[in-house]
Amino acid sequence: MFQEHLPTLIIFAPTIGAVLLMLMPKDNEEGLRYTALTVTIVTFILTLALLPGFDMSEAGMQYTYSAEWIPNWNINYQLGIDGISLPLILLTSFISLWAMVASWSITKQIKGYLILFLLLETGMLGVFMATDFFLFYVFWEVMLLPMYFLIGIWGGPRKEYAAIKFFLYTLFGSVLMLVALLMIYFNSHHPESNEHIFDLLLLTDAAQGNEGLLNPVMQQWAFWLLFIGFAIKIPSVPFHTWLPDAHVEAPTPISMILAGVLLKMGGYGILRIAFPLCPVAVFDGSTVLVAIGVISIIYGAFAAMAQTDFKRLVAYSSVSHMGYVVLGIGVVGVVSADTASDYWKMGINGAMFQMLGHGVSSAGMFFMVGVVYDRVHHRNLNEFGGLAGKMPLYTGLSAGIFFAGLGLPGMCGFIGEVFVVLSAWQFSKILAIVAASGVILTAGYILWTLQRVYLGAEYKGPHEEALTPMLARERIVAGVLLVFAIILGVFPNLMFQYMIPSIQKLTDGMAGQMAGL
Amino acid sequence: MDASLTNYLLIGAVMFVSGVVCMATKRNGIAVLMGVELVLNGANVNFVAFSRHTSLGLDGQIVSLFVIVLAAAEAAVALAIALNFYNNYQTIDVDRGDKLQG
Amino acid sequence: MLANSINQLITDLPTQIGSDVTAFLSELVLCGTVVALLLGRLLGIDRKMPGHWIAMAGTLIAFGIAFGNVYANGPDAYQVGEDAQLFSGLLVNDGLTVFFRLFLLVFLVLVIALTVLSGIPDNEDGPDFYTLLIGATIGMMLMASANHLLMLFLAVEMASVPSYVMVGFLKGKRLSSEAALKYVVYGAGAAGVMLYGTSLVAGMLGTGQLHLVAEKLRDLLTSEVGVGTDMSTAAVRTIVLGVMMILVGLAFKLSLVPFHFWCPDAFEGAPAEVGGFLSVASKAAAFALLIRVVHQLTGFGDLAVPLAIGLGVIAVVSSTFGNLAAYFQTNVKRMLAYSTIAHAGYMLTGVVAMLVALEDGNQMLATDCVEGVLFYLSVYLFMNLGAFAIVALIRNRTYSEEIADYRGLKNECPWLCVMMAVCLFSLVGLPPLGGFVAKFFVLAPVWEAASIHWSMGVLVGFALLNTVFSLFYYLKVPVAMFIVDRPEDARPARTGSTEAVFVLLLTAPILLLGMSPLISKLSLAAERVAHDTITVPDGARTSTSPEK
Amino acid sequence: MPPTLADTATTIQSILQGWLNSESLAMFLAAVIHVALVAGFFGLPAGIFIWAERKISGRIQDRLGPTRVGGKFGWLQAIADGGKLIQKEDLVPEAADGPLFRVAPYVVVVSSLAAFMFLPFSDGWIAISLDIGLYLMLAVMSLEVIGVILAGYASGSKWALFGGMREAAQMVSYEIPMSICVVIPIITAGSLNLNEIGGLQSGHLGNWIIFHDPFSFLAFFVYFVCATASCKRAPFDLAEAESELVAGFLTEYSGFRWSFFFLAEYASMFAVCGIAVLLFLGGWHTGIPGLDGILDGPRYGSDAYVWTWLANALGFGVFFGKASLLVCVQIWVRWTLPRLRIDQVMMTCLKYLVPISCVLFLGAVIWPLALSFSGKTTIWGTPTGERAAPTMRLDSIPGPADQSPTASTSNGETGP
Amino acid sequence: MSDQALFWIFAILAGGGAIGVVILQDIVRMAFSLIISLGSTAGLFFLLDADFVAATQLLVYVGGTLVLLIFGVMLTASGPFRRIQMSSGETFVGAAVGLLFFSVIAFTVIDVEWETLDRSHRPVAEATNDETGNTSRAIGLRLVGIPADTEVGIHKDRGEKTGYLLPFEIVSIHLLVVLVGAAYLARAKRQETSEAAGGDA
Repeated sequence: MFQEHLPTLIIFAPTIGAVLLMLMPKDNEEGLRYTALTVTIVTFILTLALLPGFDMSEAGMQYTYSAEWIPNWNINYQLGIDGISLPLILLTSFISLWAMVASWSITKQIKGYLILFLLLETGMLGVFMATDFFLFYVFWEVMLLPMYFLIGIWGGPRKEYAAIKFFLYTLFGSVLMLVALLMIYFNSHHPESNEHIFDLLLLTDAAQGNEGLLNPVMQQWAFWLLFIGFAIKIPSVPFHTWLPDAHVEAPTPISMILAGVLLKMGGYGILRIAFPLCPVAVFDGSTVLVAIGVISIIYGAFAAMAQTDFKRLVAYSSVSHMGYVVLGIGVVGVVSADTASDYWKMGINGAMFQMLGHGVSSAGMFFMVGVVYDRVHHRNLNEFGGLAGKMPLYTGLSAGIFFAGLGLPGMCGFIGEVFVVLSAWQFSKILAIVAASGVILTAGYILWTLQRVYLGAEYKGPHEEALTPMLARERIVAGVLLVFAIILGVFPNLMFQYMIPSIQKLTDGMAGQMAGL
Repeated sequence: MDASLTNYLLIGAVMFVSGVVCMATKRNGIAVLMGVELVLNGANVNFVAFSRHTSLGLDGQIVSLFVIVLAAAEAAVALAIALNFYNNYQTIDVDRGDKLQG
Repeated sequence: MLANSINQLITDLPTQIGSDVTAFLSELVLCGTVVALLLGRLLGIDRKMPGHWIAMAGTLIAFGIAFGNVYANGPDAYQVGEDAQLFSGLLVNDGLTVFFRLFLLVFLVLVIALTVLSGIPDNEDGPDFYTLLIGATIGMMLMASANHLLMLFLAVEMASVPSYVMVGFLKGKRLSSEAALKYVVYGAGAAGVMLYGTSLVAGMLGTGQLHLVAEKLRDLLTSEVGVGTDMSTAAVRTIVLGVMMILVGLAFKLSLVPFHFWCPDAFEGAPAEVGGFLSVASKAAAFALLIRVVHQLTGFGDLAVPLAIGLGVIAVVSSTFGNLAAYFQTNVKRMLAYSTIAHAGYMLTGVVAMLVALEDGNQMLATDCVEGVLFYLSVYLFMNLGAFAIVALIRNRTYSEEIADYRGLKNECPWLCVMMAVCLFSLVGLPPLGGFVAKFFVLAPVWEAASIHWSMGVLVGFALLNTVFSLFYYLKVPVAMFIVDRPEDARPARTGSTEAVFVLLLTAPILLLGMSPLISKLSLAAERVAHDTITVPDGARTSTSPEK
Repeated sequence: MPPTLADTATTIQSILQGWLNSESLAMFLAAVIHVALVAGFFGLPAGIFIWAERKISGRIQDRLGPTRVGGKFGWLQAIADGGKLIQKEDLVPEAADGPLFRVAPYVVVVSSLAAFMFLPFSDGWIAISLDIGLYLMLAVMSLEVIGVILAGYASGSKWALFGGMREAAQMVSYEIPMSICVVIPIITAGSLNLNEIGGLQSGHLGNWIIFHDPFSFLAFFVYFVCATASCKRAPFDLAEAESELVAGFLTEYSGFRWSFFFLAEYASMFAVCGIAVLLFLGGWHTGIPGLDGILDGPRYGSDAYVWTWLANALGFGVFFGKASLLVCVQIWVRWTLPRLRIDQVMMTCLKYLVPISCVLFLGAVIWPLALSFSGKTTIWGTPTGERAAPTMRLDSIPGPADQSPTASTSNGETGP
Repeated sequence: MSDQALFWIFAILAGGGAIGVVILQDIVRMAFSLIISLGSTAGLFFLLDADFVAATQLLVYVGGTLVLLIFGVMLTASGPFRRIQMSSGETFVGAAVGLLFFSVIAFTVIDVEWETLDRSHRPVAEATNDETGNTSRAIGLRLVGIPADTEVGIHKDRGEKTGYLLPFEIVSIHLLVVLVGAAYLARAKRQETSEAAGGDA
């Protein structure tokens, strides 16, 4: 019973918290904060509770739950967790928890903020658990509104512009996804009743069966519509322009969520929907995917290098890092009718791990930027310098997290990048070299940044006097993130053990269709 | 007989078209209402002519009766509104009402 | 001999009329309410018992009867085909009628409640206002049940003429009187054109009854006279002309481009309460009528598809134009007016797809289309009325309906602002709000119809693009409310808790229809209705339970 | 079947046709003769009543009235006045809207004249006997107001404009109670055909509709008030209102156009009184059982025409007498009552006459029901309406074969 | 034949009046032209054996509605707006559009072969066949819900002939509502127009 309803409980625990907050008086700020924090902690604990019951050897969906929602359209409230989604669920509740801790820096209209925050968490968790396409779509959009308001109300000076840009990009992507959704729905058939379905599991089966779900032409359309929708979220060049603005304007905790979780939904969507349903199109388009990935890596890195705004730099680094994800999943290789090539599996594994690693490290990087911004109220790299002298602990933690982002061996960023580049080597050597050079570029701009911000002469910029040591709260957040960045880097199998069977199932299933070409 | 029906329909058409043109070109609110009356009357001519010449039968006459009554009701309200407008603007020129634009 | 048979008829009449009257009881109760309102004033009761109580009581009784009818007799309360005809074929009492009767009565209750809260008709004008309101509603209910070309015109007039007055209800205000004048001028013209079209159709086919129209049309086009479905044939041309004129009248009621001029002006000048009423009720009734009329045109054969494409173009242009124009508005009511134009366009796509599907013989798809439109209207009721209600309530505090004056309201009346955001985002069509599900239900069948005719896919494309675009202007209000700070010199706008509760009541269904199992309840009901509506002409009711 | 005027017309036409060998010409001539007849009936009362008003007003004001111009009691006065007015120059003020100014009197005269087409002067002496005769008559008479309004507007004078507007308001308002009152006898009679309604009221006095029930009794007086008002007669002559508006819509008129208005006024006075007589006062019946028996008596045999003509002539006399009496009452009222203010006029109508007439109407509808409880159909014993119940008429509808659908308004036929 | 002559007289008056409404510039002359047009329409109705409709047309339309309209004209026809000049461009466009529109209707209507369309039905004059044009009784019966104009037995076939009891009754409610509305607008009491009290709502 508990097992069966656990996913539902996880999704709606934050919602319940939000309703609770709604009923609380808005003057009691501390009470509100602690309630919200409790809710995120509970959610995190609930997600951890998934682990004991999770069968690592099982590739398919676990914790499945299905209830009729709109029966005459065959829309179900259908949840499930497999190896691909489980790590991301954990990441979500984890990052949300620490983002909530980081939210102590928010002072304006705290009640609304916390409510929206919790609603956002519901949406994110829902996306990772939904196994009904319609439900997936609904959850996908659910985070849109809270995010919009979180950026729009609590953001920086250009918050309005950034928020609407984020909103429009995402909505545009959603609309494309909706078209694909309709295409898929009207070409689907329930194996027994022959009615149209939204059930992703059945759709996947159909797509990988003999008949295929869509004909190749339709697959091309559906895939690219879906891909654009998801690529906007990832974000891949050329759909990335919303990201720097959104990040720069968003408050620190929201940046953490944005970078740590939201971007991953794009990659997850590709793996969960676009790939299994349109294998033929994936096969045809793999080169383009890889190219997009590589371009994102390089472009993001160069763009990051050119920034003078600290946060913007981190944002572009996200573009660059998420490029590895696209690259990793795009290195399609097929051995035989039911086996995908090892390098493809490795690529996807790498991409998944990159998502996790980046989730932790980028959240940490944004948090670190936030810490200093809270003190000096600017992010101009050219005015920084010499923070190390004033805030040694902060400098240390920052350096650790930035190294994790850089991909230093032994830290989380390394595993994903290496896996992806290695698999890309099998796919195309030139691209692999280019992608690998991205690593160097990354190292370049991150080290340069570290030098500009932390080293050098003592800080003489604005608000010099405000540079107080880190608070305990900040220390905990930074410390925990750093620790996890290291743990992931040292014990990657902690996550791989969950992912590998599911990814194998995914790729092998797709291989069947591709091999027929 | 058919020629005759056509004749009536043509008269109806003349009235209808006159009414439409009147509605479209006149700026005076009441003149526009006159156009409306013409349009309704054109339709009425059609109905009565059809009533005489086709299987529509008496239905046509009854419809035209209702139309006459409804036109009266509509005219009453329209005039009340037009007078109200006049009270507020001291003119009945529809284009003078330019507070609402777009 | 003849006299005897007439006597016979006279004695038969009561029994026959009796059953008709039972089915018509809700409308009659509303008529009685109108009389009661006037008597109340005459006898001076309105001092002790304000008009809105009488109106509310009457509406609730009417709703009780309508609902009880459905509830007591189960889902088969209404009949289908010939049996459903009332008053010797002037009206039909089928599922569509029942649906819209309940729809309009619920809506009327909400509107009356809103007017009580916002106090736009003061006690003195109350009876007048509610008389007009109920009178217009009766007309709209007749529109939904009209089965005769005369009733079509009569119902449209009954719905329109009181609306003209309601738009000009603030008679001392220049804007209001101007709005009323523009509305009446355009409205009367459109009604006239529609009547002329009616006369051509009725005359050509020799009948006024809608189901006979369809029958005779089919006879005519397939008859040995050799009329065919060729536009070169005069008879066909005449009918097409007539049908187009009828559609012009309906398009006017639906404020579709290019017959939309009145809409922004009327809505801006009218009190927000009236705007809310007109934007939902008259649109719903017009859609009911449109579905009926279009449904009769399936005999058109080859002409149906061009007609559908024509309507489709109108739908696209309406939604695009509405959204574009709305962007430039500074007045909330005016913006919402343009938004109603756009939404009419969205819903019209459903009707267009229905026509295409019917022409293809795919009744199941046509059912889905109608279902989508019905569902959309149901959600639209709450989201649009909610938006207008909030505009009205805020106007009562700030005396302004400019978006600029909504700046920073979130601190003053957080509930209203949140609910306004819910309504507006639902209008955009964002999950998990009802607007999304509604849009999905309309657009999904249209998309499926693309396999019949490619143009339907274009319709969906435009609708989706418009959805993205509509975000720009809908967002202006939440942006003003939440993101911008309140100017120093702004009026205080604190609202009471009654208002908040009422607004909550209005917006709760939007949320429920977006994510609760209620969706399935409503969509099943809508599907039933749609199923019966669509399959009627084939005679017998195929099955009592909808199959899918 | 009594020969109607229309029957005669057919005869005239057929006679002419025999002479002329030309259908259209014969028809045209027949129409001319008809018009002449009707115009005669139109002009005659007007002339008489103009003279009568002068005499009566004179007596009321304790003077003699016209005595000098010709004949006994100055009976040539009206003709002399007419001659004078026709000779006068036809003036159109500069500010006036010429064409409308000129056309207005014709509208008034034509509508007033047209009303006489539907008025039966005796059983069957009617130009056009229609099932909707009364309705049409009221319709035609209601057009008179348009002429007045046009005259008021086209004169280009504010007095005239005010007069015209007052007339419009007054006419439109008073039409309502008047129509409702007219409906009451219609309910009793079950017909809109004036000839039929008149014919129903034969027999004793109790058969007159005015005595049919208390509601129709009251309705007569309400009707008469409204009818007086609709003729713009004092005390409702606000459209002219000499003391306030100079002469209202007549201010700018002179000469024969001016006289047209008066001709029309007196003619319509007679017309509305004629309606009153037909609807309430027994039409051409005397109310004396024996005499009415002769009037309605059997008309068969070789000399039926002669008897019919004689009876009709007698009926005509009775009818004319009754109507004249009512006109005299109007004249009497005019010279004894002061003029009302315009707001009083409107209030009288909207606040009193309309509710009263509505109550009367309701009462008249309920009356037969109430009576049926007592087991009777009328209070007087002889049921009114026996002669031509609607069902009987429907019974008399012939089969589809025996009538050709050629009929026109100019020589509309009565029932077969 | 005489019908023909009368027809042409009325037709020319009706059509001419209608065109006059469009062409004339003076609002009162337009009104008069409208009266001529509608009055002649009544004449046409007589020719079409629709006496009752014709009388109603005269009584309600010409005698009531138009008087009301003229009343409105007089109340508002003041000063410079009485005459409404149209620019020649407008006139031209109006005329062109009107002609175009008319020709569309005319060409659709003229070509229709009514006989073939209506093969199974007799014209109403033959069908009713009591006194031609005396349709008031049949109309009356229809209005109380008894379709008795052709033959009474047709009532069994509900679809073919319609009784009009419902609209007859329901239109009374409509008229009542409209009356209330018009009276409300015309009522003397006016709401305060003070900007402070009401804003520009």
